[in-house]
Amino acid sequence: MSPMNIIWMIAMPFIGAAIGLLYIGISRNITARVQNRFGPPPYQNIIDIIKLYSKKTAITHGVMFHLGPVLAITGTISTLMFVPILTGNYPIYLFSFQGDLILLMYIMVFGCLAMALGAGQSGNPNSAIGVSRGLTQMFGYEVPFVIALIILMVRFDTSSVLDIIKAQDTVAHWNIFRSPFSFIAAIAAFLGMMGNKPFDIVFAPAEISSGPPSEYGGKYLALMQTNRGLFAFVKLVLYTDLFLGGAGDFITLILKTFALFLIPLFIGIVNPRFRTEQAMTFFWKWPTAIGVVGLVLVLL
Amino acid sequence: MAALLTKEKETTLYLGPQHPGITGNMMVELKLTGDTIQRAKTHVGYLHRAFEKLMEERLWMQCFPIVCRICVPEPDPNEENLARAIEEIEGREVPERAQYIRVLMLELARITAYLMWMGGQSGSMGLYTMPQWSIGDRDYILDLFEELTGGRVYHMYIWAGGVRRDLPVGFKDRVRKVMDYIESRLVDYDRLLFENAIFLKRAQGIGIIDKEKALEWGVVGPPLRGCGIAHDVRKDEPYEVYDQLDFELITHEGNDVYSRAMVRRKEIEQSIHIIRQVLDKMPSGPIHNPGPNPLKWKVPAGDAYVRTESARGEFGYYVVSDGSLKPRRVHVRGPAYVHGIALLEHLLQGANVADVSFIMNSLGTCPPEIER
Amino acid sequence: MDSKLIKEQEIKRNINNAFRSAEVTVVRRRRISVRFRAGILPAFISYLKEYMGFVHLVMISCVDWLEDNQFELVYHLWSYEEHIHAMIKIRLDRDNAQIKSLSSLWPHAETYEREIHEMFGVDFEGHPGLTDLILEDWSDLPPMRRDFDTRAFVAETFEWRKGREDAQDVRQTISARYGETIPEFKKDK
Amino acid sequence: MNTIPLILLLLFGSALLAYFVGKINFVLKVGIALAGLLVSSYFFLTLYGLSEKFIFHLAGFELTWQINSLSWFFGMLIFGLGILVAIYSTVYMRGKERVDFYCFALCTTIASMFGIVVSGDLLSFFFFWEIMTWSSFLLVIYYRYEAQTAGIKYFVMSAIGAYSMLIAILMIYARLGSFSFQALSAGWQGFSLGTQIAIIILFVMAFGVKAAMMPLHTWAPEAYAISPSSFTSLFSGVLSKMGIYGFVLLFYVFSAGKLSASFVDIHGTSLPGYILAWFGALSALIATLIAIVQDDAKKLLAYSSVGQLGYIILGLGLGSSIGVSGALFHAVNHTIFKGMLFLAVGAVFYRTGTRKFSELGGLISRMPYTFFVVLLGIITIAGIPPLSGFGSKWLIYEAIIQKKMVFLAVVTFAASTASFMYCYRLIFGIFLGQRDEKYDDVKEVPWAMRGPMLLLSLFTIYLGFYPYHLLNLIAEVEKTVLGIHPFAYGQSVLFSRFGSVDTMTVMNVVAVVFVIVFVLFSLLYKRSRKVGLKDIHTSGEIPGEEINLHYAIDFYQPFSRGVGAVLKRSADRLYMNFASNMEGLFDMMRYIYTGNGQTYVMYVIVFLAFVLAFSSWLI
Amino acid sequence: MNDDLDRQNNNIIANWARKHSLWVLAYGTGCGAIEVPPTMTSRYDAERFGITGMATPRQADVLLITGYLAIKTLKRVIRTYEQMQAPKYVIGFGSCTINGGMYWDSYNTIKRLDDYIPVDIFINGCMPRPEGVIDGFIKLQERIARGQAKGWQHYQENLDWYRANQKKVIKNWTMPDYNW
Repeated sequence: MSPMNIIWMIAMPFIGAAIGLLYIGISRNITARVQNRFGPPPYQNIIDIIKLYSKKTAITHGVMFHLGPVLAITGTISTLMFVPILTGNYPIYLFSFQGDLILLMYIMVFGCLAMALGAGQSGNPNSAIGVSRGLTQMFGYEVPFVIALIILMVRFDTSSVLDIIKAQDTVAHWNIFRSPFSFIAAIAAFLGMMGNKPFDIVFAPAEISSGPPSEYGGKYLALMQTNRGLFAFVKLVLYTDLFLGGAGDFITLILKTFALFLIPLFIGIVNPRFRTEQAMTFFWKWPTAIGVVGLVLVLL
Repeated sequence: MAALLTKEKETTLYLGPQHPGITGNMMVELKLTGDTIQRAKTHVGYLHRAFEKLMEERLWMQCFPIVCRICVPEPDPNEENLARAIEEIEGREVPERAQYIRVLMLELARITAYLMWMGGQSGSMGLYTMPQWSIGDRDYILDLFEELTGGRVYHMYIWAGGVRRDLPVGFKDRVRKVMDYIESRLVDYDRLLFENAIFLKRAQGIGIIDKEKALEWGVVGPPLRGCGIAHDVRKDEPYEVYDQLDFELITHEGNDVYSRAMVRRKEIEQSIHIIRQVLDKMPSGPIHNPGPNPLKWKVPAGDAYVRTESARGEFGYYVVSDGSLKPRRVHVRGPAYVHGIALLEHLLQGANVADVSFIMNSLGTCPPEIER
Repeated sequence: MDSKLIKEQEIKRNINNAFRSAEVTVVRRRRISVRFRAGILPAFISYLKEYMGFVHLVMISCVDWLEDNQFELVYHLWSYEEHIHAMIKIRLDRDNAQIKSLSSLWPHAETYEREIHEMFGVDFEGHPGLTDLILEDWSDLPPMRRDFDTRAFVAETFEWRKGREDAQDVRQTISARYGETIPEFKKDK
Repeated sequence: MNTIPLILLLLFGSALLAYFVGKINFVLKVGIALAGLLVSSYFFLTLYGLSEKFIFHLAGFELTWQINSLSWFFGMLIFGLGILVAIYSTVYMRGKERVDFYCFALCTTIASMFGIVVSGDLLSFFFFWEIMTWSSFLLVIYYRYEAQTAGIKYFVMSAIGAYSMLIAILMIYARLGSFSFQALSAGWQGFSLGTQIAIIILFVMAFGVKAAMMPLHTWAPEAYAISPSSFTSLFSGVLSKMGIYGFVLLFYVFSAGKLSASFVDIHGTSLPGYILAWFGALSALIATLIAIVQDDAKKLLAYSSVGQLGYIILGLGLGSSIGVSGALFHAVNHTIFKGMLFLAVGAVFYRTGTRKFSELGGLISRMPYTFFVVLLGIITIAGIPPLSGFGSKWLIYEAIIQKKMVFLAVVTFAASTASFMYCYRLIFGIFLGQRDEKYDDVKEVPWAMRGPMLLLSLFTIYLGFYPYHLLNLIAEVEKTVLGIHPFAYGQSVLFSRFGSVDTMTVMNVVAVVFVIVFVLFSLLYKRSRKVGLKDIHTSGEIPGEEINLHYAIDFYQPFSRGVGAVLKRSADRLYMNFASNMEGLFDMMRYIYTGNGQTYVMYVIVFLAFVLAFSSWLI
Repeated sequence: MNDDLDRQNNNIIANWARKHSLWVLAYGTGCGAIEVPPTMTSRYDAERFGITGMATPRQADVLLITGYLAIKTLKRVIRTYEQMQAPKYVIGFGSCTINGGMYWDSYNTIKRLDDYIPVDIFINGCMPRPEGVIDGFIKLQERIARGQAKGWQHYQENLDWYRANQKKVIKNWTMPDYNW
């Protein structure tokens, strides 16, 4: 392992979190413009996090409550380690030389489950309802997501993300064009994963007062917000790798990930929230149907 | 606080008083199994300021600044009611121009209330763009109020015998302009909210009021008209100059949240229509029929019940005077009193947790007028 | 004028035929007022509801006539068919205020009765739960009674900001109530 | 003397001794049982790597008891979990009635299971199979009257399985004149297609009942729920593996991998294997969906067990090396995590006296060790890295995708995602959330109960980052017994044609990141204050003592509503013959299994008549 | 611990971040709540200043007391305030929080908010216009930047005094202890 790689390994979580938070900040700005107003500065989320870290008190309900956010960000950073970030002349692979899709799929859940455990110990019924909703929705969107991944894996006869990136050498070979069905199914799942508006049933402030994190405050919330930014970044990078042919340098990476980021954002601005079972069954209708068409096509 | 008797294992969930989904400051105590509400109980009284007690200690004229604070989103029906009740007991005539101005105020207030409701209704299901738009647009009307009365929210403009100030120069044009603007925005609102597929999916079939029971349950205003029952105080018992104005009574079949939303949506158009007529027909003349010196103002003994159609339904005042300087009793009947307690508890039974705030907004529950 | 009051007069006749003791007055167009005895109120009201079309209970008001030592309960009913508002006025003895509940006729009457019970101390027989509606842990006189002096209560309970003449040291009363020493407020350093 | 009969003798002997001598006092009978187990497992360990045979003649039949790598592999599970369960039982069963009876049945069960894995011929296989069924039946009805229905169901289902097996054995004997496995695998090719199908179906029924394969699983939830928890972990962890062992025998020993010759191949798998894989996958999905809505912790685990066994069956059905390795790996994992979870739930039951989620909650601060065990258990059951569950699931997925069975893959993945839901339910319902006042002074269980659970959780961590030794063992089994060329694997790296995963790296990355984050977070921000259980944000209200804030009833109600709607739609097409929807299907199942003993007897008779009629035609 | 607090009070970065990120608890305690939506929405857009609504007290920084407090609400407000994480700020909104305002003789509303919880900024008016509200927030930001908004510290130091005042009006005291 080269020293460069080790430096990236240490720096990447911070860079990823910063980019993710900046995206969320920009999304707040864009939302504000749609809503006829000015909006906060793009770096507002970073200020929020500094403020949360500098809170003087924080309550804890016990060990799991304390470990929940820590494990969540552990899961996210671990996921980041296995995602190929840049593939150009100066690649950033971290541990992703094996870059296995199934591993990624499962290790992404690690953080979510840890978060749910932490929220569970808070003993707040709102948190429990939120977790119940979140897991239900996860079961919903994982179906189109795995369909999309299986299409890719069968099509390229590999489960390595690196090989999939390599197969998308030109723009015309990007999976968004080569396997559009897979892309549509995956992007539907992406909406659910990002938790933007029609699918923000987990946090639904007007229903269950922000759900699982409702007991979290101060430094714990800061960690969770950092995790949120980083996780958004990880997911965006993964999708870029899978469908947009990866990225050769940081500028391409930022362009591609931001373009992907805009999709759930714009859908979210103008749509209200689903009810839980509606959200779950939504994923099992059109996205799954389209995915199944893709599956049949890939077998032929 | 008299809590519900706890059955052994039902989960208790408190919605409010500190909860983003609650309209104002009240509490709904829910007993859940899963996320289905088995029983619900409304707790009110968090906003009790004892207005009725305070008014017994005030001169008649001093009551006007108090009553408008009873209902915050739409204070004008309160002033209108108190003024008309006093006028009825005294037998005081109101100049016609003042009546037109009152109608103008009431209808503008109705539009502001509906815009506010639109924000609440969509905020309750997470569509935050809608409140940003509609409450922003509401400010144009508040600016008109400010120009006319000096206050954005509380106007203290309608008083016994007429209104306080005449319209400023060019005010009518500005009202017309704002009305044109709001009318043009309605298209956007339709696209964003009323025709949104997810809104339709969530709103239809939720919060159904039994049509047969609606009258008996005391349902009034848009929820009643959302059951397809055409009753409106403006038509049933026309006050001011409503009998000289041409407007439609909106009803919508369906009994659910969606039909209530559609009633309100169409009533905005009707209100704009009324306002335009008022502006056209408004005669010139005095705006106030002055009474005695407020400090020595004694209203003759007697009682009167007056009602006004507010944005949430029938708003009634029962005023009793014993011929002294101060009122004997002013009793306020807010529509939310029935909607927010008995009806809400009934509708929430068997509903989903996700729909509590949704149903509550569709009924237009407004705690300050429940507990006054 | 009289020609406009046909419906009102007819209702007055009908009521008088059924209940002789009811004193019906036609106040104006669309308003009638009925004085009635407390004893058979539920029967009378259900007659109005079932046969006369007064299906809508607008509200129940209570007026405290301290001079007469009486409460006046006013039941406001509205007929959607005839568009007539009826006020049924009942006088109750102030010291022993008791009346039958209407909660079986209208579900929302329950709420009004709870409030009147809380604010005036009127007792409603047959009410499913006369618990607190608005106030919490209220131990004083029912506050809407005329003999409850809100200003005296306020002067005793709350402390005014300096500048008011009637400022009292709240801490004296507190220490008396809880038997504690008076804590000092530490100023900014 | 040969070691195999010695072990059997020891086990059966200690069972009888514990029963008769054990009337004297508690320590003696438990001690005898434990000692017997320990000594026999010592002898068993000496058998590692050997392949011994013990042949003797009884009533004119040649009986073979043999040990090879496959038997050793399953024997390892039996003795490993068996000893831990026995240790756990020393405390768990203390003070309960009829402990001698329990010890007897436990030892007999373990002995008969060992007998099954060492059997080299169908006759002794069937003999031990029956002993196992009976002795486990005795344990299922340990709590006599409550266990009636469960016992009857288990018995009838087992009887159906046993008779199917008997008929199959008789069919084989009629054709080959020998009971031995060798003769069978040699003579399999000579069978007609009809005979092959009949034998496979009959054996699949027999093994499917024990392995709780989906349509034959109905006994499992109730039997698991009602039997003593210490035994349940053995029941689910090992006894159900006997069904898996049977499947391994059927597909890789009896038929000796020659099924493809007689049947068509689908995606490179023989038709029976493919169908078996589908059965496994559907078991996994449907059982998982049912597990999600359970309120009883043990029933939840029972359905989860059915689901996880579905994965194993799926892996076996695929037939490729990676699939079979995955299945065997998962079998070990399943033994470990089901052992852990059932023991942990038993520990909770031991302290609180209930298994219902709606009555438990908030025990984390009272039973931290048990919580830790359950936490590791659910992580590995959900197949989340870095624990061992991920390795085996990864192998199975790779196997499916390599074979391009995409729809199978979708079903399997969906089942796996759904398993997150019941995992969370399990840990939340018992350990998280609000605690009932009556459990305020619950204590952690004694070390004799804690020890086995913690030991098992160490195993799952160990296998999570270093599965090398286990994979060696599996490769050995595949090479010597199953005749499959093992797939490539490194010290901690699993390879498939598709990709690879380095479990060591995953574990290291997660561990290092966690330690760094935890240390940084704790060092930089050390001030946080502990607040009480009820000190939560309740919208400003102050809930009284009597208010229940634990959200436990119908935890996944939105899920039930959503799934109900979807299944109703698809079931109309899929299960038209059964019922209009999935619930209807299970209702109908319930209708068949009425719980009335006579009905069951009638079913058995009808079934036997049916089977006999057709078997005569087949023979 | 107190040294630690002092050190943090003078931390410029922390105060800068606190200043620019004020999360307001969504609690409409009185009629002033009607002017909060206009403040937050498109016309006045308080989000420019980093002012956002928050659903639960654990996450919020600013408790906005929008007007009079009925005694029943006061109990909930105290509970909510105590559940917030320090540093926390209170804004008294409207004349009625200052001296009773219009409800000076009402038996059910408290007259001086700062007797019961520490107030950092008062905004007067009945009701204050959105401009006034934003001005109040900016004044609060200035105080935070100077490290002067220490109401929560006063609350800790004078807990007895505040408790005594609270107990005077809240008859049935069932509040859990404040553990900061």
